[in-house]
Amino acid sequence: MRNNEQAQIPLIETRGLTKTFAATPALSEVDFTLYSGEVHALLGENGAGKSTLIKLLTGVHKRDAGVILLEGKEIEPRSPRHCQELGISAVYQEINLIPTLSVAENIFLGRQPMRRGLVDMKTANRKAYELLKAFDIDIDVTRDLSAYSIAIQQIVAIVRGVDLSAKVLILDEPTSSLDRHEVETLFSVIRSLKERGIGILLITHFLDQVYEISDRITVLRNGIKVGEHLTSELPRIQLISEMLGKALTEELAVQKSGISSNGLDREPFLRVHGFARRGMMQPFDLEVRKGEIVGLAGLLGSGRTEIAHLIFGIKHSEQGEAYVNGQAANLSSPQKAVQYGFGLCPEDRKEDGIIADLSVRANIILALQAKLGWFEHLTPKKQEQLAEEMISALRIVTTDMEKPVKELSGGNQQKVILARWLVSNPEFLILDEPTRGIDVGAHAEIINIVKRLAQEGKAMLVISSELPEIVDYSDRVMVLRDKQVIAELEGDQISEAMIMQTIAER
Amino acid sequence: MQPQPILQLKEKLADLKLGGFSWNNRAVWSVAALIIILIVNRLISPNFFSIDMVNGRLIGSLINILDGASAIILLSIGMTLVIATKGIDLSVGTVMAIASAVAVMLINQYEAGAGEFYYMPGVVILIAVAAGAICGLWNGFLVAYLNIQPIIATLILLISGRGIAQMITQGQSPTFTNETLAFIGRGVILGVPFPIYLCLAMLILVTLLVRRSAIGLLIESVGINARASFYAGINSARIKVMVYTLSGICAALAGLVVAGEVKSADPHKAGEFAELDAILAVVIGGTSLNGGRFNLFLSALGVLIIQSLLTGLYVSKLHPTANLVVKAIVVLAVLLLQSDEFRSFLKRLFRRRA
Amino acid sequence: MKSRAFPLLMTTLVFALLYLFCLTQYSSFASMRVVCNLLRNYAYLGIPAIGVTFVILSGGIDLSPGSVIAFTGVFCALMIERNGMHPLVVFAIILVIGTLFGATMGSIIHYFKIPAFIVTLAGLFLARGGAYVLTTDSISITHQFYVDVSNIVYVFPDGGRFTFAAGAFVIVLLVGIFLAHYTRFGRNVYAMGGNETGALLQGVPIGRTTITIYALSSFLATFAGIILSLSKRSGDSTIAMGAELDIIAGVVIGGTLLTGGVGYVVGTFIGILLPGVIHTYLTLDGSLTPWWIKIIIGVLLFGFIGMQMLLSSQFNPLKLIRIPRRAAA
Amino acid sequence: QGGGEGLTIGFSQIGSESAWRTSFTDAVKAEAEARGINLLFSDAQQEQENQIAAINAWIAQGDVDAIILAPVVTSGWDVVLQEAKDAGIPVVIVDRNVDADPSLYVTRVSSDFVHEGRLAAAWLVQATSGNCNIVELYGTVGSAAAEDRATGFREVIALFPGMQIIRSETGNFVRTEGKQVMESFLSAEDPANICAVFAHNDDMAIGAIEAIKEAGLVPAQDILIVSVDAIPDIFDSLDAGETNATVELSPFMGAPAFDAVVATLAGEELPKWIPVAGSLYTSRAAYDADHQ
Ligand SMILES: Nc1ncnc2c1ncn2[C@@H]1O[C@H](COP(=O)(O)OP(=O)(O)OP(=O)(O)O)[C@@H](O)[C@H]1O
Ligand SMILES: Nc1ncnc2c1ncn2[C@@H]1O[C@H](COP(=O)(O)OP(=O)(O)OP(=O)(O)O)[C@@H](O)[C@H]1O
Ligand SMILES: [Mg+2]
Ligand SMILES: [Mg+2]
Repeated sequence: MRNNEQAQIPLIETRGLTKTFAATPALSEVDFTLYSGEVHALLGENGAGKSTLIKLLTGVHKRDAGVILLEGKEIEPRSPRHCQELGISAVYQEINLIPTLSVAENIFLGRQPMRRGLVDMKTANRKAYELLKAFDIDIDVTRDLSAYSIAIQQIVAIVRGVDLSAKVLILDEPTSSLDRHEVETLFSVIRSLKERGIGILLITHFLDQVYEISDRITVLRNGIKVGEHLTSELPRIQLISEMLGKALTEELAVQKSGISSNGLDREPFLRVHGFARRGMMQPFDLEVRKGEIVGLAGLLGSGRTEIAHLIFGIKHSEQGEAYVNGQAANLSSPQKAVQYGFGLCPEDRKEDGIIADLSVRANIILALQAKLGWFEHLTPKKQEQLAEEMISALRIVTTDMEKPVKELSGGNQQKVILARWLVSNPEFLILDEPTRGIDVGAHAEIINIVKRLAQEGKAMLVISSELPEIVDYSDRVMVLRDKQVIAELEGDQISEAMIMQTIAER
Repeated sequence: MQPQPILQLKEKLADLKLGGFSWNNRAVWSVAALIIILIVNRLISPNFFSIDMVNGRLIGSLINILDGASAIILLSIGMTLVIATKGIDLSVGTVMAIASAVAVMLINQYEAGAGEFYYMPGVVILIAVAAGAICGLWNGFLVAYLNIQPIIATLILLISGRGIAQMITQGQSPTFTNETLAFIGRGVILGVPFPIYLCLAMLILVTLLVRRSAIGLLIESVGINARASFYAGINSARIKVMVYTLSGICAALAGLVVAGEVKSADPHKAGEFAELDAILAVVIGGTSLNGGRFNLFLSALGVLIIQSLLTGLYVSKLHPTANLVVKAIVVLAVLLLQSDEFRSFLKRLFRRRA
Repeated sequence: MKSRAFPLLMTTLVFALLYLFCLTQYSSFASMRVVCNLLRNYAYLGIPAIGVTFVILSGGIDLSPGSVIAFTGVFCALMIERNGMHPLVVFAIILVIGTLFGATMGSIIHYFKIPAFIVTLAGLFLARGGAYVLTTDSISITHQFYVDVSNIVYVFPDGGRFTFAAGAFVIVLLVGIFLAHYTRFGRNVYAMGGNETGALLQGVPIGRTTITIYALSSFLATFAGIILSLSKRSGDSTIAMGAELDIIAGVVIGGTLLTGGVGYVVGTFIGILLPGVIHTYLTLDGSLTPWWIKIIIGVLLFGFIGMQMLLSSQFNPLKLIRIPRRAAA
Repeated sequence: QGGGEGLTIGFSQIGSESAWRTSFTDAVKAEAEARGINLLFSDAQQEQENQIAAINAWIAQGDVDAIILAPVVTSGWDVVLQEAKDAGIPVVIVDRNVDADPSLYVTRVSSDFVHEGRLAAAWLVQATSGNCNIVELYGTVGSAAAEDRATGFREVIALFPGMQIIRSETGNFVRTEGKQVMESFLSAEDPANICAVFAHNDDMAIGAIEAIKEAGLVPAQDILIVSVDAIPDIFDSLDAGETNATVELSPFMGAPAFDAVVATLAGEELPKWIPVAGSLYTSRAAYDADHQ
């Protein structure tokens, strides 16, 4: 089969692809090939140029140099639309759908089924429902996309991309918000597309998934292609060192350190009793002690994000009470929560996280400044110092701190938001999918930061779809199902198997 | 057009970093546009740049431009901040009318001999400004707490504010003689009209207020992404109320300038369509109507561009029916000049020709 | 029921309540006379408002319709009365000019990335100024074709006059609804307004759609100018002054969000007629001074929007309650 | 006094764009009250469409006896006047002219903007013996008042080769703009070369006076000033010797309009135009003498 592929004309081939943004070289002289019927993983650190490659391929950005060939013929991608017509469809990293259109309309935007010259929404709705059903998603497709969680939105984007793909399907971090079940569904879909001879270009930071599904791997580093391998021939260790340009050192590797059982006897920093909101979350209790990491586990839509929102005051709880350090607390808005020393890294970084046009520096100091108020102004010098510290502490890849944050790669944007809260020196940090879209190196860094923060005595509430991660750092795990807390696991009870079992129990 | 000197100018200006006031690309092209318009004016009217001293007062077209622009510059200060939060304030013109009506009605009581403290000129000015602040507060309340779209929220005051001003003066256009109040619009210090000082003072004051505090950053943040700002713990409602209130205050000052200029309040026409000029200036100054980064001095530059154009029309012998067409063409030309896309389009066009 | 339509429903409900109130005060509100008057008198605002609805749905804005209406009227009057051309020929010419005018504005907005507000403001100046330059005379049109067309009317038994202008309004409204909801163009407009980058990445032809939207808007404004010129048999450079604000207000009152992506063409219909109902009421009352009329229009507008907010989900009473609490703290 | 008691009359006013118009509205209302007429007042806010809508509403409601219309523009009235006529409601035009078929309305009680322009020009010709460089402060472009005053003024000065308009620019009938335009004229032109200002209304003239004073010149002496409207403020300027003449635009059109309504309802035939006297005044005394 492999020889077969080599003999074929590549589906897509690029030669000397180069792109520079202002002064930032994002991609230089990249030669890349994708054959039909293969899954090709494009890997690299945050900011390596993966998304840029895709945007050049699909005509979102104009390339500075290089040629792009589709089935041996040179093409000039003008716009995503043009590429769709050529048979190339892409699911971009940030969910770039239309929040104000219904789910079905998003799936069929630009290619709505027509009946007697009219857009036929009935058929579109039916088809959309069926397509989603294949992913085990049973939702009202006539509702606005924005009504659904980021995970559902991601699946909608994938469904659209898959349904569109004629020759090439490009997936930029499609699984970052998905739980294991959805990922498996996606992979079975990918396999069937593969059989139909479609070429699939996949970007992901989950190496397990790379080895599970891909046939070949191309590695980028700082915009340069550093390797191309058959997946089966590339050991994981070598892959990582190729991506990072150095071996994954001890310090970077996830420490499998035993969790400090120290927190449990302490006074709870936050105690929530009976918070709930109709149609959103059943009543729940929650305690987080200083120095303790509480994990929230559950399937998509089980209500993890809702808990975070209710505690942080984004949605007002209709009942129950909260105590911070034993004192009754009013958590009716983020402003108040911030004053109590709370911080929240939201799951949707584009809509709820970054202030796109502001600089990296401004984004980093924003929460601290909001906390200090209008007139306790951080001087430019102080701002620069704080930003500097964070950029180096979190290894944020940016040319300088005055760059608008929207020009950073996805993973680095995520780090900026984390930095925003770290700078505000919170006592209690809620992290909703903090490692979403973060590369292997940084992934380990962030987990280490989470642990270090706990050791420094901060209370932590972490939401993640990656069970191993939750199991690794949590002192306690609350398991959710259907907007309800169904169990609380402690100590030895915390294991992937136990969590899965709890969720599955009826 | 000679791009060479402009490009050099651009580099020189880029070196200047005046405390948060960075010259971006746009600023350079705005300055270029202003200079071109002034040069054209000079070609039309040979003594355009001449300035004489008459009775201790500087007289000349350049002074006329600054003096004539002052009311709109004041408006543009508040308008810039409002637009930076992704809002818009259509009511500034009527707030001008309300403030001037309030001031003139009160001051005439004083002139008629009323002794209460609230008829004293200084207090009257404060009351008029407070009236503007209340109007702004109302707008801010509708926008921030009732979630009414800014254009509609301020449209309500645009319509009914005119009525309120007319009600205050009972439909008349009262005149006054008090020199203190008149000073705001026509006073002269060291030969220069007082409104010019007022504008400069407000520009500097407000710039200091927003840049030496966190307000400027928070305004931009709310304007760019209100949701993310909310998540970051910013009280966006309070920011919005503040900018609309400030806009009301600026409008009130503009109203006093206009009233002082001719020693009367015109509740019918004072500030009519002024909101359009203010918005136009803010956009020429580079603040996006989608909110975000702003620069008060560039907005003022935008006003000067519009006012120079108007003064150019005044000194030209063109029949007034052509005014609007000229204005449309010049405004478009200025904006095209500022557009990177347009300039690279021109470049491509020339290259193809060559 | 779709939740998206809820605000529209509430708008309709509040409108109906207001109309009912007027009815209890003045009997004629129950007749087709008032209904037909509303339709024919506000057709000149309603027709371009349908076009502006598309513009606003796409996230843009168009300030030029009022001026385009005036220019059209003056152009028709001049060509027909002074140059002796046949009205139909003139209509064809001006519709092409108008559409090109809009397409040009759309192109400038799209290709040179200049904000729509400013481009169309320049359009406003240009069209109005163009009308002045053509002539500042107020010209009556006496061509027989005009007389014939302005006599096209269906008279209801109670005397209500459903004129061709009312008919044109209703037809444009129906076509607008059809375009918005049953064509790819319409759905692309919604998509652009919802998230322009997203729409681009999903393959919506942004450039073509933008240009079409502004061309459509100016086409409808020109069409409204023709309708107005036919129903008054005249052309004057000062008419429809400030109509842009009435139109935008109508669109927004009808529930379309200025940020784009959300709204209904039918909503615009109600939003345009609402001020008409208020004016009719105030005219029949006739006891107010000019300033009270302005104040009351503002108050009613506020009341209407307030009710709309209160009844639909957009309103968050919690925000209000927080004010006193904060003051106490 | 006057008659018309018990009548219901709709009055469609142009708007409330100036103090002069407010006086006009007040005068009509006061007259209606004095006569016991039930006046329905409608403010069109400068829009002809609003006036048409108001007339249609009155026709639809069907209980007005007559309509008084102050038209915002001259053309475009045939259709709605025909409807009023068909409904049997007489219409009296006030203030401005319409070019509709005269059979569609009872009469028009109006001043004549063109005539006002002519009066101003005639005075200026006399005062300067036909030799004068004039700068003109134009009203709002396109408005009937501005266009007609300009026309009338030009008709007269065209007869005198020594008289010419050297500059003309709009001040939109507003004081501040009148001042700004005049400032520009004074700096663009050698002030000694400007012999007179013709302002389309008194407000702009008052603004121009300010500009002239600021430029160190003496208004009404170095530069002659003539304007239109005869608002109270201009008489203060006349008293102070800062302006030369104003043409009256009488706001008292209510009484003749109501008289016309009463007469036509009584079946009388009326002339199609009842002119309202407008004359030129150079002093308050002369004006007072005319308005006893
Ligand atoms: N629009 C832009 N303007 C300026 N610089 C940009 C822009 N888009 C990307 N860059 C820069 O190009 C580089 C590569 O970015 P890219 O988005 O391709 O990274 P990536 O490999 O997709 O990373 P991640 O895994 O974090 O998504 C980064 O340094 C980024 O800052
Ligand atoms: N599998 C599903 N089928 C139908 N609806 C779902 C499903 N998953 C999520 N939803 C919808 O998405 C909404 C938001 O889910 P939300 O993101 O808040 O949950 P979560 O537990 O935080 O999940 P995650 O963080 O993984 O997205 C839910 O209210 C639900 O209506
Ligand atoms: Mg990326
Ligand atoms: Mg979630």
